[in-house]
Amino acid sequence: MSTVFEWEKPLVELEDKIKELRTFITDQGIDFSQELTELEHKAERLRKEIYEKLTPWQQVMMARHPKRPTTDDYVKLVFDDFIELHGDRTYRDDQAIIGGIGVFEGEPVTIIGPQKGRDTKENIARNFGLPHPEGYRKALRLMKQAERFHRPIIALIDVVGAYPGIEAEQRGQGLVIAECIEQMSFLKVPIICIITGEGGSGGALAIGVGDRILMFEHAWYSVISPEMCANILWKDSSRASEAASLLKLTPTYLLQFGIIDDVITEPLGGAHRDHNAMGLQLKAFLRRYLTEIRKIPIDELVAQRLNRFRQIGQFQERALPNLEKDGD
Amino acid sequence: MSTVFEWEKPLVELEDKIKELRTFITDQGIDFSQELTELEHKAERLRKEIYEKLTPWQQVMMARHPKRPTTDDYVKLVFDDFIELHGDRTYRDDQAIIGGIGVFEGEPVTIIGPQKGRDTKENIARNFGLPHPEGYRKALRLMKQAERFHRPIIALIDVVGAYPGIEAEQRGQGLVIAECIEQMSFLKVPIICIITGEGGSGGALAIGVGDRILMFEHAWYSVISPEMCANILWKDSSRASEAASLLKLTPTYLLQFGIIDDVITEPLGGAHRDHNAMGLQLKAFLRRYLTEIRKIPIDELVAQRLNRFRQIGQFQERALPNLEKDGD
Amino acid sequence: MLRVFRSKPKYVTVRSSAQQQPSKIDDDQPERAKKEVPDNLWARCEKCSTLIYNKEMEKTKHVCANCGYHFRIPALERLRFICDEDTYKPFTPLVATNPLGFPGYESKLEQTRINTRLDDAIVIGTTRIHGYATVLGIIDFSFFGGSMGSVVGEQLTRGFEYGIKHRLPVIVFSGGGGGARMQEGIFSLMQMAKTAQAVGKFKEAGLFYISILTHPTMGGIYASFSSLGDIILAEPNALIGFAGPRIVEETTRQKLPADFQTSEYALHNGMLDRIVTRGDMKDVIGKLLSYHLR
Amino acid sequence: MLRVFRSKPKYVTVRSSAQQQPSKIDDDQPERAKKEVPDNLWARCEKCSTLIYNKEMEKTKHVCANCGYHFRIPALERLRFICDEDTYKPFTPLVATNPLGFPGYESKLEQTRINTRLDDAIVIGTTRIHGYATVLGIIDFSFFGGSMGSVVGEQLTRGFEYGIKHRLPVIVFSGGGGGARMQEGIFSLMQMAKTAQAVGKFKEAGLFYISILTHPTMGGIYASFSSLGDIILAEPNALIGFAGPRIVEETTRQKLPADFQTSEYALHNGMLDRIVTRGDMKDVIGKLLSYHLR
Ligand SMILES: [Zn+2]
Ligand SMILES: [Zn+2]
Repeated sequence: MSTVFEWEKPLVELEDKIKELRTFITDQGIDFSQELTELEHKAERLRKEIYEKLTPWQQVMMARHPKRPTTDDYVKLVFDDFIELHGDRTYRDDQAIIGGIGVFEGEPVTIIGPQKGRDTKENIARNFGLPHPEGYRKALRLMKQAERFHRPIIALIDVVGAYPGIEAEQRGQGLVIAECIEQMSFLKVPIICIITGEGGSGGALAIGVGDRILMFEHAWYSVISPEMCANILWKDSSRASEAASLLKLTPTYLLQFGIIDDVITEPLGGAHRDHNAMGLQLKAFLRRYLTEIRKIPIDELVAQRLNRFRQIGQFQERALPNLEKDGD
Repeated sequence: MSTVFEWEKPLVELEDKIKELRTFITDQGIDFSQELTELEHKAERLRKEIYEKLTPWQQVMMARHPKRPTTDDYVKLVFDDFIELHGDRTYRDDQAIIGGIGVFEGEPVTIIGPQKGRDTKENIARNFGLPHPEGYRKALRLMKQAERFHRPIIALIDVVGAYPGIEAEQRGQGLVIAECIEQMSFLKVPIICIITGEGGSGGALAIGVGDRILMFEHAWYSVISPEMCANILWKDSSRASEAASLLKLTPTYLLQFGIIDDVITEPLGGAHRDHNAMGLQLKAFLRRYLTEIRKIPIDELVAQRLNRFRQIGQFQERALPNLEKDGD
Repeated sequence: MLRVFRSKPKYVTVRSSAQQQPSKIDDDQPERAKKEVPDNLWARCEKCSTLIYNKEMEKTKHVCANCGYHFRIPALERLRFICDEDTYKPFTPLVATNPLGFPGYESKLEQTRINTRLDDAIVIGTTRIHGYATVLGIIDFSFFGGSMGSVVGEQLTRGFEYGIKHRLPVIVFSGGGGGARMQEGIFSLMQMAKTAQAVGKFKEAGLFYISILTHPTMGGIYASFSSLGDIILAEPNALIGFAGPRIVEETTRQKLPADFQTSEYALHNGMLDRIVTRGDMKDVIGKLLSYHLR
Repeated sequence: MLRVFRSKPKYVTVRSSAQQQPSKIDDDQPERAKKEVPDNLWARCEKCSTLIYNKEMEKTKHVCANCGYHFRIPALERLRFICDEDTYKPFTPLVATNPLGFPGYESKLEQTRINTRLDDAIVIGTTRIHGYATVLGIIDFSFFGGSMGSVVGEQLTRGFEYGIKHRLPVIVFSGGGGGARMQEGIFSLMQMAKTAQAVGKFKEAGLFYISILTHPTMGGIYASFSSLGDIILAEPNALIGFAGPRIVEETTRQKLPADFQTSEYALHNGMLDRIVTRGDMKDVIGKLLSYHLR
């Protein structure tokens, strides 16, 4: 996978030109500062043009950028200290989900999140960030531990979906997702869920029930991946781009629908362009929302959490019962 | 394995002779009633002589008698209705432990217990009654279900031990036994544990924490099987008989030690000689103790349960601290 | 008596395949329902290929007398098998909207409502079973593959809430192919949380929930309310799982086990309490209710 | 300062085996302790066979500098590595009786007490670790293989009760070969329940328990208190399991995996939170205490 997307190419070319020009200026000592300023303005305009008008499919691509920070990058960038804890105490330590205790601005929190690899070797160890049931069981175990010790939970979500494998099915992928969703809903600690990249289906929702649900600017969250949606609609995964549009999976829509609470803006051009800046941004949002929900008495917070999901859904009452009307 | 033990042979021969004589009387119409009465008296005396003075090792053999009723026999004999429930909701349905809901004298109860096979085929399916971790997880799941619905729990224990296999170790045999013991201890429902046959080590204790702990007359309960004990002491499993004596694993001793509450007498010659009588006997004991503990408020009952185990142990305070005295 | 009990049974599929496997369900495939052929005189067993006279099927509750294969049946048909006569009262009917503005969804909804004579993929109300009052919900596969959109999520949630309010048990028969109603996008996904939470509150109230999985119970239906029963039963040979078998095969490039994702496989793997035939189902439910409602 | 901190370290085993596996522990084998050779100048690493000068071993906390192999160490030695100086205060010492009248048990106890200068297989008291007050218990393998009889069970129970009373965390280092004290028969078995219940009450009180597994943690020790930590740590390459490897091999007639029942195996199988080297142990404990004691 190339790290430069097709639609970024004009910009990247321009940026390369600017770089060249700078080198030229330094090497030759000739004054091209006016030309440089002009080019830089042009690049600035282009950047806004490109990144502020991404199509839903481009959003999905951005969320999958190979240089995009992964969960453990955010752990390093945002928390002062972190001790990873392993295992579901039942079957396996699933490296596709990491979890542990970190310190956020002086206070311990429990952090969980799917973890993609940065290279092939790590990707194999981490199953490309696709969790098995034991990954969710680990997450649930650590979340219950957090509850026992009154620690807030931060769920960093970046997952295409739960792994669709034979063993995963055998060991109850569906059942464990259901258990995660149910039990997370009632935990008596503040929970912040942040979709940092991909938010795919039940595999994301399994660790996505919280008091505040935030989403990165270039993240997506959907009931089904665009590829699979296209496959079902048109038997053609390559039409994922169209499906992405239909699914309304971008933060703008999801904010509008009331599914998420806020959008965490990224450095222009995406989180991968500046990990540190992204970390600072995430930290600021975490600080704000954690402070906010810590003030709410815990029983009220849980009631609000449940009420939030209770309200989601659009339907109408039908005037006349079909059965009486249509029976033969 | 023969169904007649060595020490029973004189009795069995006598019983055979009586049977023959009866046939002879019926066939020939000759009056041998006096001889018959005499022989029957002799058999009666012999029976008492043999079965009331069993050595600890003979006790172990009785508990392992191939015709001895198994858990599902008792389920049929004692309960009016039973629906078996399966699975640990995590990994497997372990057929070495059965569990479900039964009706005892009109009231629903949860029943769990290891299940031996009656023939080779069934023994293979049931792993000779040696549970894997998932068997204990199933038992725990059903016990927690019982708690949720305020049903008493009846644990029928007949198990040489938890299965010492590679996969069992892999999937946390030790950890799951610990979890069973801990969680069973705090269940807010009345629990009666009955060692019906073998009570081997942690594999038995895992489902052996209750408010009343009863034991069949020819059952054994020990920290280690006599064979393994002999193996450790003398590197010779064939000296199990000696080890059985050392371990004091019979109900008489265990009653004396305060480990069990009562001994359920068996038909003379063992439970296998009369399944129905054994069932009635078990039913009577269950009725008595269930009535007794149902009357105790549940919080008090749990407190008593914990206190019971808290008190077990024999030790002395040492007068002078070693460290100060002996340090160099 | 409600008219539903007099409506003719509709046979779900008539196929000539003799495969030993339950029919493969496409993920999130709502098209399947179209294949129903309501007025055939004969049905062919999907498992053993026996031809069965439709009149006979009514007697056997749509189970092949030869091999025990359980045909998929409409929710309204199942009501007849489960409810005590004249006791079923439906909840206020709800119909779906089109929250994403998904192209063609409204017209397809309209058409499906006409074809199936259902409001959405769930039939739900109160009833009595062997005399025990209960909430009963049944997912119908013929409506968008039995997928859970806002209506199914809301109706189930109302079911559990009704149970809490009136101290009634809840029984739900699941049978949804892909689980999610793709056309409702994120709203569909959120119904998983909503229903799971409804179950959670119901359990907190100390009440009893039986979940019964019928062919097929997949995806978001399996990964929410239907996995959370105090007791989980299944009909024989139902397809039960999270990811669809085709997806698993494509992802792993492995041959699937012969019994992959069947009820029997789920039972073996510890995920089910029992497999219960359609013929025994009402009595088993009655028994379980009797144990839990004293 | 307690004299224990000045006592000479005793090396546990000096062996020439170069096996990659941790040494196999016989089930319920209390004889192993005899093999200790306290006054050797050199120790040979059990894993890589490197010869290590004993003075060097003190600096490395009895870890092979070449391969990281963790030698078994006496409980009193471990106290020095874990406790803040001058902070350890032992509980009232208890000694075993002979409840079964097991032949030879009393004299063997007497002899072991003399040899090990321990009262029983546990060293337990209160201490501070990086300033945090805590209850600390350490099982010592050299006393009847680190097995749990009435004394170990009672002391641990008192430890958790002390923790409840004074709102202190509890830290226990386990290292028992067979787990059970065979000579105390059923009384030994019941200590599993007693200690597990003590942990349960301690957790109900909302307090924090770290269980640390060292070579070997087997049988009834592993199947009770030591599996019930809020956090479970282990030293590298420790033997951890329920049934002894020899028993498993004899029962199954299968070749055991190379890493069978090692810490690394337990971590992979989801049974451990972390493997922590002896060198890092105190700091990791300090960190965990800091997270849980606010
Ligand atoms: Zn058929
Ligand atoms: Zn070495």
